[in-house]
Amino acid sequence: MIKKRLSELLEFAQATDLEEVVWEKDDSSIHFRRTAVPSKLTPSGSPAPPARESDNAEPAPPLYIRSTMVGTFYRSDSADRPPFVVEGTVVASGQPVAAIEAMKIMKDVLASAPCKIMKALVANGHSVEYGQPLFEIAHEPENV
Amino acid sequence: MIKKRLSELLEFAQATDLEEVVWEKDDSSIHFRRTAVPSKLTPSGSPAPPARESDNAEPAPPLYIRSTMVGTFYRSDSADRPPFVVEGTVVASGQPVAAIEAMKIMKDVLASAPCKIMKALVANGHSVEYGQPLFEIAHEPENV
Amino acid sequence: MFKKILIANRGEIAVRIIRACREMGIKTVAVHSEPDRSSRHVQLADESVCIGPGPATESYLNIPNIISAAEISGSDAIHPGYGFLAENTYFADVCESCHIRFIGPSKEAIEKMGDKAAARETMRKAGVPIIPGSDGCVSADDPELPKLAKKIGYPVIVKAVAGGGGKGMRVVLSEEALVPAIQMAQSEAKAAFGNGDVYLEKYLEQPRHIEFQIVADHKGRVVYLPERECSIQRRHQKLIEESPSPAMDSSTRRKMGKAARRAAEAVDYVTVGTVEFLLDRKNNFYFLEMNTRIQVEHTVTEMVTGLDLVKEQIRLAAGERIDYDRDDYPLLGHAIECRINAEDPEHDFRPSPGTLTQVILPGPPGVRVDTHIYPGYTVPTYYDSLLAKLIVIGDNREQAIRRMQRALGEFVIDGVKTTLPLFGKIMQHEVFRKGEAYTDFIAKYMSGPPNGTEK
Amino acid sequence: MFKKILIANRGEIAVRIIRACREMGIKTVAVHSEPDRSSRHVQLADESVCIGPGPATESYLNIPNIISAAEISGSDAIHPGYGFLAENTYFADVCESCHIRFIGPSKEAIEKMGDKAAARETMRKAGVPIIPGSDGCVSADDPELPKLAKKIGYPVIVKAVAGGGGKGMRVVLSEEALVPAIQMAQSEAKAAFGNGDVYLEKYLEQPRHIEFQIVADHKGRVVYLPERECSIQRRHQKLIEESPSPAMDSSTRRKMGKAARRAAEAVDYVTVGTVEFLLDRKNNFYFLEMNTRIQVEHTVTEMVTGLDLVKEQIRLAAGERIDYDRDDYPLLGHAIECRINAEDPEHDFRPSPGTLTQVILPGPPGVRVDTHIYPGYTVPTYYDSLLAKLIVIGDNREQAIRRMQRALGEFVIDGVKTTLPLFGKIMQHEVFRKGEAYTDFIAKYMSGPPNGTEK
Repeated sequence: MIKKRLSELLEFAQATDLEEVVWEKDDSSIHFRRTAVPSKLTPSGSPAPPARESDNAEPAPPLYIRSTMVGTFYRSDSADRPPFVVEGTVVASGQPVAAIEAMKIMKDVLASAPCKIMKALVANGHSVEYGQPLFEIAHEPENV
Repeated sequence: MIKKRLSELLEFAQATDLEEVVWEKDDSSIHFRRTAVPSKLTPSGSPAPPARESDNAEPAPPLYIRSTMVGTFYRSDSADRPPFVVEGTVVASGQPVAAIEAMKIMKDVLASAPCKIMKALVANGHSVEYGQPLFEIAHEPENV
Repeated sequence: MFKKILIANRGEIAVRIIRACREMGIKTVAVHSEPDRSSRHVQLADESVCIGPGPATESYLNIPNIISAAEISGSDAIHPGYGFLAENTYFADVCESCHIRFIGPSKEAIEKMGDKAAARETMRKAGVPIIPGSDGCVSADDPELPKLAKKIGYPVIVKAVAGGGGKGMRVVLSEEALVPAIQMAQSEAKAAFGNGDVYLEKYLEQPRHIEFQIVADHKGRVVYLPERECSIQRRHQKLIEESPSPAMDSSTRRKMGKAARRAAEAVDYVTVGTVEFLLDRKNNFYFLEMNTRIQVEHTVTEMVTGLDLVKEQIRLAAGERIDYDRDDYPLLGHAIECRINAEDPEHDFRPSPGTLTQVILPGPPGVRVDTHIYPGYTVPTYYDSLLAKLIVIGDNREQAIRRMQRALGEFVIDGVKTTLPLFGKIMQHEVFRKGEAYTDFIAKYMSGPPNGTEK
Repeated sequence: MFKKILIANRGEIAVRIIRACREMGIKTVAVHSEPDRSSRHVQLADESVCIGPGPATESYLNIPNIISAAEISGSDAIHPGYGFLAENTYFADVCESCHIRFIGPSKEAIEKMGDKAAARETMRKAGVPIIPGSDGCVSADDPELPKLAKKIGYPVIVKAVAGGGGKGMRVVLSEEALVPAIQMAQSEAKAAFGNGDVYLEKYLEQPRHIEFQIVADHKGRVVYLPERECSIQRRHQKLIEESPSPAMDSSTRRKMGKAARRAAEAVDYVTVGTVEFLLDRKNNFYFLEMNTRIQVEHTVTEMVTGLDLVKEQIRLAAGERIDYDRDDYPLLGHAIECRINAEDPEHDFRPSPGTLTQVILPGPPGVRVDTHIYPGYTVPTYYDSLLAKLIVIGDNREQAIRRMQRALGEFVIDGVKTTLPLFGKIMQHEVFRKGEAYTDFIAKYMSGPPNGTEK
């Protein structure tokens, strides 16, 4: 029961830039904190439906890491550093893949699940909106 | 060729109150005259599609004698006379089935094909519009 | 006042008339052809009567069925709108003999203004300036003809007495072309109108089309309203109308308005009507014709005066009097109208009938759309291609043009080709923006496809 | 003048602002939530930025994403519309610190008018009549309380300092109910606003809600426009607004207009705003609050004055000056607005979201529809239920009511329940037609379902 609640809350928080969530009901409570803004892992299309296993022969829709912010997109955290990821990079859950600057503040974009970067969709320094696909990715189920 | 033209012209004229039609082209001509305004014999629905033989199991749409005029509908040609037709009356092509008064002038409504009157749809003295079904009818193919 | 009015028309003007009636508490009867069964005017009227199949000759011009529809519905008046039977003296006469009020002027007034040569003579007697020309019709073999044409002064134009829409018209630049032009115009007029009579007139180059809305009651009171300019035409069909005219000064306005009033008085005109003039570059103006009906572009005058001309027309036809008292009605701003047609401007304006898959009208402020279309409506093939009149008002002409550009950009009509892109092009044309467009504007500047080489 | 404006809003007001910008030659940036992706304001703007998911707290109230959208789009100003962030001093402050012009008054003016007790004190000093009441907040255990209430005179009303929308309000008819009412209001206010402070005021029976639109420039010039009456409300939500008020005479109008001007001057108000009053049956009026933004019902004032208030607001925010010079703006007619909501009036006005299967707007003359809806549009569940503002103008109130009835009858919105039938019922109600409706009208006369037992 608590686990279900927790994952609900986490899912909600992951869609926002909340860094701390407290939930209280009757005598139970959940409290968690996150260190940076992770991105949602969703198939294409908007509003994003939940990712689903392909249960028939249809090709699975592509998976993306999407922006949860509005701002300027950077592949690395400063001009003289290499990009966080390139095509083919396999990343762990919570690993930074890019950064977005908004109101003079840089925030890392984190992978919300283990995955492989298939394609970068936004060029360095371009602006991005909420929900915009940043990277096309593939699941890395062996690491889940 | 001429027969096709003639039936085209006749069909056109039957949809109007034309009493005389002359058609000339090159060295041929068609000329015909009608004595009164016959009604169109059409299945229900608007605009009226041409009647078609039922070529499968679907029930045929009902057939109607429709008004080609706007005016006041009468079942007989004067108040002290019996109606032209009643349910079950079998009429020949060109036989009057009712009268419509418009601008103080009475015009007979004529059957445009042999048929049997199944049901009168408009009460005596009521007003009718163009295309309004006046009688539901059945084909009388043996007389065609 | 009338209890029930039958509207012998369709499309946007039928809708417009029904709205006026509803606000006046008058019941309405729509008549319609079979393909117009689900038209907006039928939906909005209190009652409706189907009067015939698609072709107008069998429905909207079918006088027996229309009169009979008025009789069975108990209508005490018929509003003819514009086009169809609006200027048909026979129809006005039948209405009268059936004791149904025809909402318009007397049949005598329609008649006098319907015959162009007679109208010209009436105007001459009333002191309304007319274009120099022949007194009555001319024949090609008259030996005095070249002298007459010389006296009028070339270029001259040959026009059909029974004409309209450009048929039976010929411009003649010099004497050697005169006789052939008359002969061609005569045979064209004969074919089009069954009447080959033609007359001669001075041909004005780059004239403006200026018209005055007049309002007249049964007591002989005639008021003129601010002018409309309708110089943007394509083959004598108006495309854009505006009020006031960018070329008008108040002294010319007063002179022309008074001439329009004299024109109306000369035929004992009652209800609303329009006196059309040509205005040359030296502010000379000449009577063109009088339209004895409500016009498509009455909306432009409504926007700048705040009057409701259709209600006025109904009130005056019912015998009420004009209760306001000024000519030179104050202007509330500058209004422009574009007639949006279902036509393909990239293919010589051929009609583009079909079903509208989406319609989103442009919105306020200062925007008015008179239309009968709605999403899902099917534009029939039988009638004129007018889909909507888009009218804007601004504090001045520049603001009105900007607003029109904004509104044109918002207007969504999917499913048929429309003239929307053409108007976008006109609105950004320097000549139009400067107010320097004459009746030759479309032919001169808009002959290419609207989304042609420039981009 | 601004080069590019970001509109931090949605729905009809976002569309309205984009139209004004387009006519002024200013580029526009729409922001939108995910479910609003195919909204009309997104379609009409030059650019758009998605700022978050459906819930307003994560999108239209998401200040970082909105400011960031302004930065990445290079917008030099933000128009907040009404609701959402329009009266949020923190947002106005962030805009300023990011060098983006907030189109509205200074954050100090918003602040002074946002705190009701402080606003009341400011008004008292400025000589604007205020409702007799406590100076500042009261507590239930103050021994002076009964004396104060007696001095004010029963009935009195307890109101929350931070309140709005009827929460934390209690009417008290006599002394014995006073203390419990204050305690209940305090706990309600605490729960709703996080601030339990309440104050006392004289309760007016059958007051009219009268408000004055004011327009003010940076040079301290303040103009008031003709009043609007907004007495037809349901649970403090306005349903119908009109201008002029049927109860107004020119001397009261001048007195109230001048008081409104003093109110604006007292907080150095700039751009457009509205001073709300209650007017009792003896023509006494009392300051209610000042709305420091463009209002839903600005349209009614636009209709009767011919002004474009959104353009004025933008011009004034850009530092331009008022270039017209009269108060007592001449009235072009009588205007009435109905707010058409996606609500089911037969089931206690519960929201009725869904997809619109057909939309046909009512048409001219004298009809204006401000809306963002179109056929196929889906009304989302996240936001307020306003579908369209239907505004009419007539020569007088009676004509305006008839026109509204005509327009309501034409308006087609299929797919959701709307409040259209309710307005039809109000328009034919004798009390409304006589201009005798007070703020209790809906509760008193429209409590049953609109198509209820009568019929």
